[in-house]
Amino acid sequence: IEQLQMRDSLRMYNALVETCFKDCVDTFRRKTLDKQEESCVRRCAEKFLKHSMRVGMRFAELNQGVATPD
Amino acid sequence: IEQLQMRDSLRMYNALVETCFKDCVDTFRRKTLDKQEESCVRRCAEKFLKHSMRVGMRFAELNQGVATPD
Amino acid sequence: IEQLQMRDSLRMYNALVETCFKDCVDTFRRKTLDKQEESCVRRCAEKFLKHSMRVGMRFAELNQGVATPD
Amino acid sequence: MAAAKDVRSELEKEMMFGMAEKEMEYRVELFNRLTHVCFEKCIDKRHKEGELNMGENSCIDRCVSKYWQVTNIVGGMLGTQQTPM
Amino acid sequence: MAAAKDVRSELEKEMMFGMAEKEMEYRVELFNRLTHVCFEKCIDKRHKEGELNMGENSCIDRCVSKYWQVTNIVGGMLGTQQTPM
Amino acid sequence: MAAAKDVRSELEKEMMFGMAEKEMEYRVELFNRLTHVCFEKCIDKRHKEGELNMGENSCIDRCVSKYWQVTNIVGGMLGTQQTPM
Repeated sequence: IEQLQMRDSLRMYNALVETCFKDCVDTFRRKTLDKQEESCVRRCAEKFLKHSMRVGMRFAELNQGVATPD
Repeated sequence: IEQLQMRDSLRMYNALVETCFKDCVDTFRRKTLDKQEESCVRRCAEKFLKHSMRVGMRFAELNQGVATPD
Repeated sequence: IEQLQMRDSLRMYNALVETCFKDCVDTFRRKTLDKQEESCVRRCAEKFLKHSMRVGMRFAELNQGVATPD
Repeated sequence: MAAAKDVRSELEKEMMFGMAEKEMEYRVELFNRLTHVCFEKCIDKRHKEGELNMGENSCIDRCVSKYWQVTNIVGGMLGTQQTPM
Repeated sequence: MAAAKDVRSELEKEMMFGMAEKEMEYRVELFNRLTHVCFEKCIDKRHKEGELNMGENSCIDRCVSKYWQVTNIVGGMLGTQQTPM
Repeated sequence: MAAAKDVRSELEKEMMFGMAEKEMEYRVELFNRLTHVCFEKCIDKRHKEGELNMGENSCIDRCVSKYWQVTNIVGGMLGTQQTPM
């Protein structure tokens, strides 16, 4: 199970990189990120982490059968 | 091999849920599915299962080299 | 690690087939590929292999910390 | 006799462990797909800020809840008695 | 002598078993991708009915058949003698 | 004493081997995703030729380089000291 969690976190890392790369990088005229792309990546990664923590919390609640109003 | 099949069926289940969720749910103003979304999900799941059975049959025929006219 | 590489090459094969099928085949009026679809698939597969070799080379350089000018 | 029983219970333990592992793998995959889908459905791709705004937060909650319902509906259709978890 | 031979055949068995497992995994993945792609290419996303109509059914058959051909073409280009299965 | 030490070093070896395997799996997955994304971003989907043209080749190089940078930025944010590889 520990191995699964580790594999999971590595996969999450890969998924985060792919998602933020796709969302933020679209031009290939230079081989380094420009300022705008870099800050987009940082904000995207931040949001991805917060998002996945929130999903994790809601998911855990549902797993435990906690009912919440609409 | 049994383990593979079991893993496969769990993956299929996950794939079905993802596909039908994507096709049928697009608004997030409420936290429960409305009637229309729910019946879309049911029809989608039914079709997905029939589809994947049909794919499985055709796939098995090709594996066994059964030739069929166009 | 050998097993991983083998699994990797099988996965690559599957990814190649899926990519080139998606890019080249869009009509289903017949059950065999027409000439145009077939040559599209061949060119696509060639490009995919060359592409993935190039990615592999660049990736290896970055792994070894080889700096290259822009 | 005792030995045979031991072997059987060993096997059972292994099978149950194997099933628990599959179950775990299934949950992990479910969580990953859910995370991915709700990110796509709820988060503005331009990423103008590093914070989730209120609209995004409530969209996430509803997205998880609806996804959960879909797993239950599909689970019911496949004739599994248990809830998907 | 006999022992060394035994070890070798044990190893061979294991390797063949390992390859059979990979082969199996490959087929499973092929089937999953094929199912996914043909669902996308053939099935109307609005899901107005729970049945596949005639057009969808024949689209599925042709989609599987064409996908199969693509695996054969690619297999040939990669210089594998065997058919992909 | 010596035996306990042996067991410990055995365990350590196994753990390191396990981690090396995960690391390897991670690299393989990274490579696969990278290959897929850059193919999508750089290669013309009409596939009129079997060769990569100059524009595609330099796009690939830059795509790999930028993807690499993104893994480094994210790695830094997650507080891992090492480079992603």
